[in-house]
Amino acid sequence: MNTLIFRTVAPLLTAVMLVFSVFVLLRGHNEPGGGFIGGLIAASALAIYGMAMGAEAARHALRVHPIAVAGFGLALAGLAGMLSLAFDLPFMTGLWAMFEIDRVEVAISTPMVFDIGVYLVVFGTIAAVALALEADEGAG
Amino acid sequence: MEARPDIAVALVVLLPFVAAALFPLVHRLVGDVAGWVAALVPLAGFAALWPLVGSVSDGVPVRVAWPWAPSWGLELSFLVDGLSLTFALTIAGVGALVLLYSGAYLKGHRQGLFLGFLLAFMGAMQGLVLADNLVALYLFWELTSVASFLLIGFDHTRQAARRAAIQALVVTGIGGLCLLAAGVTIRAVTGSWDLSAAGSLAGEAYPLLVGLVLAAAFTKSAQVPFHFWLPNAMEAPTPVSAYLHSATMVQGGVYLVARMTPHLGGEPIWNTTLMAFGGATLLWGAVMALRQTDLKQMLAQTTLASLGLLMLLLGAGTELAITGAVLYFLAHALYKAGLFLVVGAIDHGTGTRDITALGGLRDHMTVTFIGTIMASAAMLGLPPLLGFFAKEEMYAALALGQVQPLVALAALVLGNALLGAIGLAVLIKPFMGEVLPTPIRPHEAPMAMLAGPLVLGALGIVAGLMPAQLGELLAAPATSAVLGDAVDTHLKLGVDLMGWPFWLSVATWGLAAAAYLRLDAGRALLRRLDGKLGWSFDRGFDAVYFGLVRLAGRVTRLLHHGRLELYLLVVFAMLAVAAIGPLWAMGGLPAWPRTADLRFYEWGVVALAVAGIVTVVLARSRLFAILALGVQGLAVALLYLLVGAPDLGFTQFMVETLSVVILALVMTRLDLDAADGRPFEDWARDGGVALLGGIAVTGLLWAVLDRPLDLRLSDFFNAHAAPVAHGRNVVNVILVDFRGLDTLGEISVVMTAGIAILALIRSARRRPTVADPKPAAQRRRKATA
Amino acid sequence: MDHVVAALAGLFVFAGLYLLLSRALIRMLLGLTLLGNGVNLVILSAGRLGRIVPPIAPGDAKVPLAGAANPLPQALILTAIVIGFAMFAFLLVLAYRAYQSLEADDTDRMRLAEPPDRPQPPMSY
Amino acid sequence: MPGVMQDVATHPLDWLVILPVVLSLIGAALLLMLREAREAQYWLALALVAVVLATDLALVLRVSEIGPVSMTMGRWLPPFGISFTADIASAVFALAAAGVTLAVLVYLRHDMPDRARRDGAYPLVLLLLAGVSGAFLTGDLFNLYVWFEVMLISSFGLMVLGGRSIQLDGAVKYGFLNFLATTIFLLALGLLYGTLGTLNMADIIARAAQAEPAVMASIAALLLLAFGMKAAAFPVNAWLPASYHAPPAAISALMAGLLTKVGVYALLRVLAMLLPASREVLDPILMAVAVATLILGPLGAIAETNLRRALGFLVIGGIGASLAGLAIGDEAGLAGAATYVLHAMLTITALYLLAGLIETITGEMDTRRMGGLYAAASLPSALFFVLMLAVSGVPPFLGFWPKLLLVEGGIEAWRAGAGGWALAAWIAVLANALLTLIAGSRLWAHIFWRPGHEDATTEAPNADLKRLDRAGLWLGLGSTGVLTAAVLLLGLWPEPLLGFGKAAAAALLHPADYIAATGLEGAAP
Repeated sequence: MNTLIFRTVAPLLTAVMLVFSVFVLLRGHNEPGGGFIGGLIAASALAIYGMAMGAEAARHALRVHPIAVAGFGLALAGLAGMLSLAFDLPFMTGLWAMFEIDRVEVAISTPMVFDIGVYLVVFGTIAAVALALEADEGAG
Repeated sequence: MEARPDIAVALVVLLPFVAAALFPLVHRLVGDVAGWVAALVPLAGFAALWPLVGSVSDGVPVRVAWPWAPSWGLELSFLVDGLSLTFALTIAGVGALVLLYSGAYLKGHRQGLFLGFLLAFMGAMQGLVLADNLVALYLFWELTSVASFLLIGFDHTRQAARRAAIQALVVTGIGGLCLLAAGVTIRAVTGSWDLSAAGSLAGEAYPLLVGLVLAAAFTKSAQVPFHFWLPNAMEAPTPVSAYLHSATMVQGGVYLVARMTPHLGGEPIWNTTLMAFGGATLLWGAVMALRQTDLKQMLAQTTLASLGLLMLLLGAGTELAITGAVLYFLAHALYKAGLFLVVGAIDHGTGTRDITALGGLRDHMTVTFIGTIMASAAMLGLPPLLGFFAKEEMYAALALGQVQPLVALAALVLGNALLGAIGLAVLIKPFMGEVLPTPIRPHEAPMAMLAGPLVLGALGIVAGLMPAQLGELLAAPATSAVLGDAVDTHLKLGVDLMGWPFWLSVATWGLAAAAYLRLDAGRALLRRLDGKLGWSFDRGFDAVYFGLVRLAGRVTRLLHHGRLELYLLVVFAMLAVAAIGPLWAMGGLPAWPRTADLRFYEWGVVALAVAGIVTVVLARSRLFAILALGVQGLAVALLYLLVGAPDLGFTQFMVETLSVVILALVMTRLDLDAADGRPFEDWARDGGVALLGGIAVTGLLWAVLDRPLDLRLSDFFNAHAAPVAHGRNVVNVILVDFRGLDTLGEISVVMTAGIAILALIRSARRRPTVADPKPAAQRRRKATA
Repeated sequence: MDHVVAALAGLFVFAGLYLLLSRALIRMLLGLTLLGNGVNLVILSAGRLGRIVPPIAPGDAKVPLAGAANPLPQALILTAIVIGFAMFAFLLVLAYRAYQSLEADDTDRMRLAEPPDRPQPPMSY
Repeated sequence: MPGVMQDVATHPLDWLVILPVVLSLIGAALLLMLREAREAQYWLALALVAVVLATDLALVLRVSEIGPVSMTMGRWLPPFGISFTADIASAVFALAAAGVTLAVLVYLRHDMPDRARRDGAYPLVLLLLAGVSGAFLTGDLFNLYVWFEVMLISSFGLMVLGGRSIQLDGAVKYGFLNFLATTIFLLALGLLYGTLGTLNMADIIARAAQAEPAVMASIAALLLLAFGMKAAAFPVNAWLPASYHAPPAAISALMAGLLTKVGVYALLRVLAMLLPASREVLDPILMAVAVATLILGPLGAIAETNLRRALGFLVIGGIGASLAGLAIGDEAGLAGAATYVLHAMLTITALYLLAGLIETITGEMDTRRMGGLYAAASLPSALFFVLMLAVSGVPPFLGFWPKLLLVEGGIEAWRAGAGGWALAAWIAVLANALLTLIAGSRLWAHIFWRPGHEDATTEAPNADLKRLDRAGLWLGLGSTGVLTAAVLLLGLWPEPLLGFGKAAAAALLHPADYIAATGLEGAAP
């Protein structure tokens, strides 16, 4: 797999896929998509990078261990739900803040943060497993 | 001093447990005098109980209760009446002497433990006889069994001791469970946990109750055919035999029968059963005692006989019989405990307990001899000892009657005579005649060990000299408690030489002397018989016990064979039965659906799915199977799109693709057998069960589809997703908002799966170690490289 | 249409169960996937089927179009698919590791935890 | 917004119902982010479980004060949002689960292979606790499925920690059979939704009564199968003895103490409270299953020579007792089942922990090669003796009271004309007690009393015994001792236990408060 072409294209492909994954994540609330699919795409992106450059390089590019990313995602999702404690509301009550930037209405909400958490968990977990399998392949 | 019954009961029941828990520690502090310290505990109990005698003998029982589990109507209640007081005083009194004795009998570091167990047993026994509450009664009943288990197995390095302990635990355990069932039944019938509130139970469930109570009593008091554990229990150190297995614990069954007599007694079934089992045990024990040469075994068998005798008397159920039983209980506790202690002293002083190896000890062990004289005389029932009055009373009770009492009377006389013969043997054989060589040069036991037999013997004499007082203070109140009816004492010092109970006594003595003279011949005869028989209850227990173990092994092997596919087969069969069984049984099977209004492309997708499934199942090569898996996954994804579930379709597509990729990746690393190697009958069986499962699921689903679905939830989601939750994709809004908690759990699953998979992969990387040889797959790959 | 999908679900279940009984770990995993799909289809058709129209409020509308599919089963199935995938991945790697360690993908030969030659219970006290 | 969202402010104490789950989850996430700092991981995990324990305790107090506590997530009206509803049974079970987890964590400190620690033992323990707490506290049936899966996958992870070959074989059986159980649960859920159109437990109570009985009975049978597998009821319990002895002892202890109990809880909740009509239909089957499980469990324990495998069979016997309570179905029976679950959580966990210590001391897993512990290790002996009696239901230990309730329930049901099945139930409970006592006393005689190996011809003491190190003494024996002390104290002073049993049974039989707390009383017919 480690052909020159693949090694050249892979980072580019990874970048495109990562951007696409974020797009899928963000549009999920209104169109098909969402955190899970987005996370899967992002993880695939990292896996492709790992195939091309080696699992070690991919992990290095991420700086932190992917499973820690998953942990962060879960913590984020959980804390997003906890936010409503401050407002005498039940767990996971959606809190919305609307901003207008450049005449485009932008909404920041806890469900969105939650979905980002989903994205991170899926990304982190699948990436961790994929990289570990790739590393195992290399070692075995 | 004002009598405080609550404090007295707490002291009597609770203090021994506290002392037991602390005793290993106390023992370390006080060392050699531990026995003396331990004896203080029952003495305190005795002193605390004594002030209650007055009130109780006046016919006023004392009830003490503490809240225990109020929400379940449960009180920790105790009742001090004539019966329980008689038992409690005996337990405390004999207990003090046995503890004292044990202090000298058992030296070394395990003494603390031993005395602790004895103390705990004493608390349990006191609780048992004092308890009014049925739950408490059961509790203490079981505790005596537990303590007995620990004490019988005290010499735990010997298999015989372990066997005896387990045997006793199992046999008395069965009885205990019967008692529990009886207690709960009584509560169900009367609505109260308290026995004193029960009244007569001769009504609903009476036969059941009699059966349960007698089963409990007969196992505890070692009645034939549950008797075999008691002789084996002699594996325990001698003080245990003296205390638990003659004077107190085994009397628990007798106590229970006496306690239940007001509630269950009076019916023929009760009386006849008791007299039959009691009589059988009396004769069995008396005869078997003749067979023994080990002094302890002889005494154990006579204990069986005495227990049978007590059951028989309780079965007779008249006032005289019960007074006789009370007196006999007291006399027996005094002389039998004394005899066991004497035997312990002989064992201690000579190193043997074999009656044929002992002789002429009277000069070397004079004090022991005196103790033996007193105990044996009581066993023979010589006047003016307590044993005599007990015997007179029981003969008088059965003298005038019909056939049944006459048979019982004959059994009594014969039994008493044989017991008397043993009494003579224990007295004469070791102490008279030639001095025989023994493993240890005969010497007298220390004072602490002699105090027991002497005091107990003296008490027997004193009690015999004051029968009127004894009758007034204990015997009559106890009899009243058993009869549920006040009675007065009629006991007085004196021998009615003209009364024919006396002449029956004379006959008993004569028979005893005759039996003693023919002892050796009788023993030889019995042994020959036994050799011919080749079977015994004891061996029967082994057969049942190991039969159970063997059965357990066979059943467990059968059910837990370790073959996953058979485990799965059972599950799938259950699945099929569960899905369709109730539906079918209750007549809810669905009608055959009439129309299938599918469009052609929908049919196409269905066909694709079917094709994928069939290929997966039939594929001869794994790779082909995995590709087919992808096909069916794709078909399902398409189906999702067709029914308006794009999110599902996309996700399904992604997941199936990933699955196929990973499967293919793993496949390349393994070389596996391609074909499904099931033989035809397995193939047919598996296929049949799977087919049933599929049909059952479809059938149940069709039945569900026959009725309209309430779409309230989805209507709500559709209506409020965009306006309230600010999302137009209702499915996504459900996932992150309406049912976000599901998703939180779901991502936890994903993350956890990641951790678990990483752990698996890492553990693979750590290999190969010395313990785990290199896997074949890797070896092969290396070879080809 | 519900009934046809229900029958298809039954077929999935049948094939899944059959493969799960095959003793070969890889085949069992295939069976698990099929069974999972079958169960998902059961949920889908139990929630009654719609056609093509997804439960998404179009552009400016407040609610999905009339006749849109039932969204709740979809959400449930999504959760189930993800969970099922996580389980599948774990069991796959487990099977792989088991093959490596035990040199067997046949469950009949994997008898370490319950070895076939288990000792008889001792006949002693 | 009326008709859509709740208008009243949420009481801060209502958060108690969700916090045990959320705290455990977030805690696990934090531990994962701290993955390199293993020492800090341990202490943080310990602190988190302690906090969860405190939360559960507060929840128990709150529930006993005001009745069931409920919170519907996202402020949506029930049954549209997911409700967490805790009645006394949920709250007390959650408390016991946290307590058991804490004890096991303390024990883990001294007895855990280092590589297992590196592989994420602590996050997995927290995730398991989250799953178990979620399963106990949730008021939504699909949500219950999700927590079942959380519990399951974390137990998978724990099961393979360390990765010895025997663990892999055990995990394959455990994994496939348990995942199938949850799949069957999911199947039943789909059908249940298709019939009733709701997933909220309180809502189901009202609607199930009006649904077609035959369909409901079949769905209930599927649920019985799924939960029965989780609970390890005969004949679908093979996974338990196949796997529970494979992982490190502390892990076995945690799983044995928690997992099957969740299955029993689900059975109680679903069959006794949600679908009582279907339970009545299934009663004969339930009773037959209970009797078989009651008898076959201890028989397995008698047959086994692997200590922890034998204990696994004792777990199964206890499950039978709980099922018998459910099958009896009256107040005493259900109270017996509920208290039995509590008893089993404490006693079984302690027994497994002790088994770990015994394995450390003897260096063996096979009872035939143990021996001599009575003379060499007096404290473990005392603990084992107490626990053995407790598990056999001998008073005054904790195990006695559930047995008493079960016998009482059985006898009362029998007197009330429930027929031979009720008779079989209480006789089987007593037979189970006897067989368990035999199994226990055999283990006692072989491990403790017998001086040496099975085949040893001398009575010389076992020379192969090792001494516990300081950590083993303090942490290992300490955690086991605390659990055993609870077993003893709750046995001596049973009022809290029996009070709980009565309240739990009443709540299951009369769910009006539960429905009202969820906020659905208007929806009831």
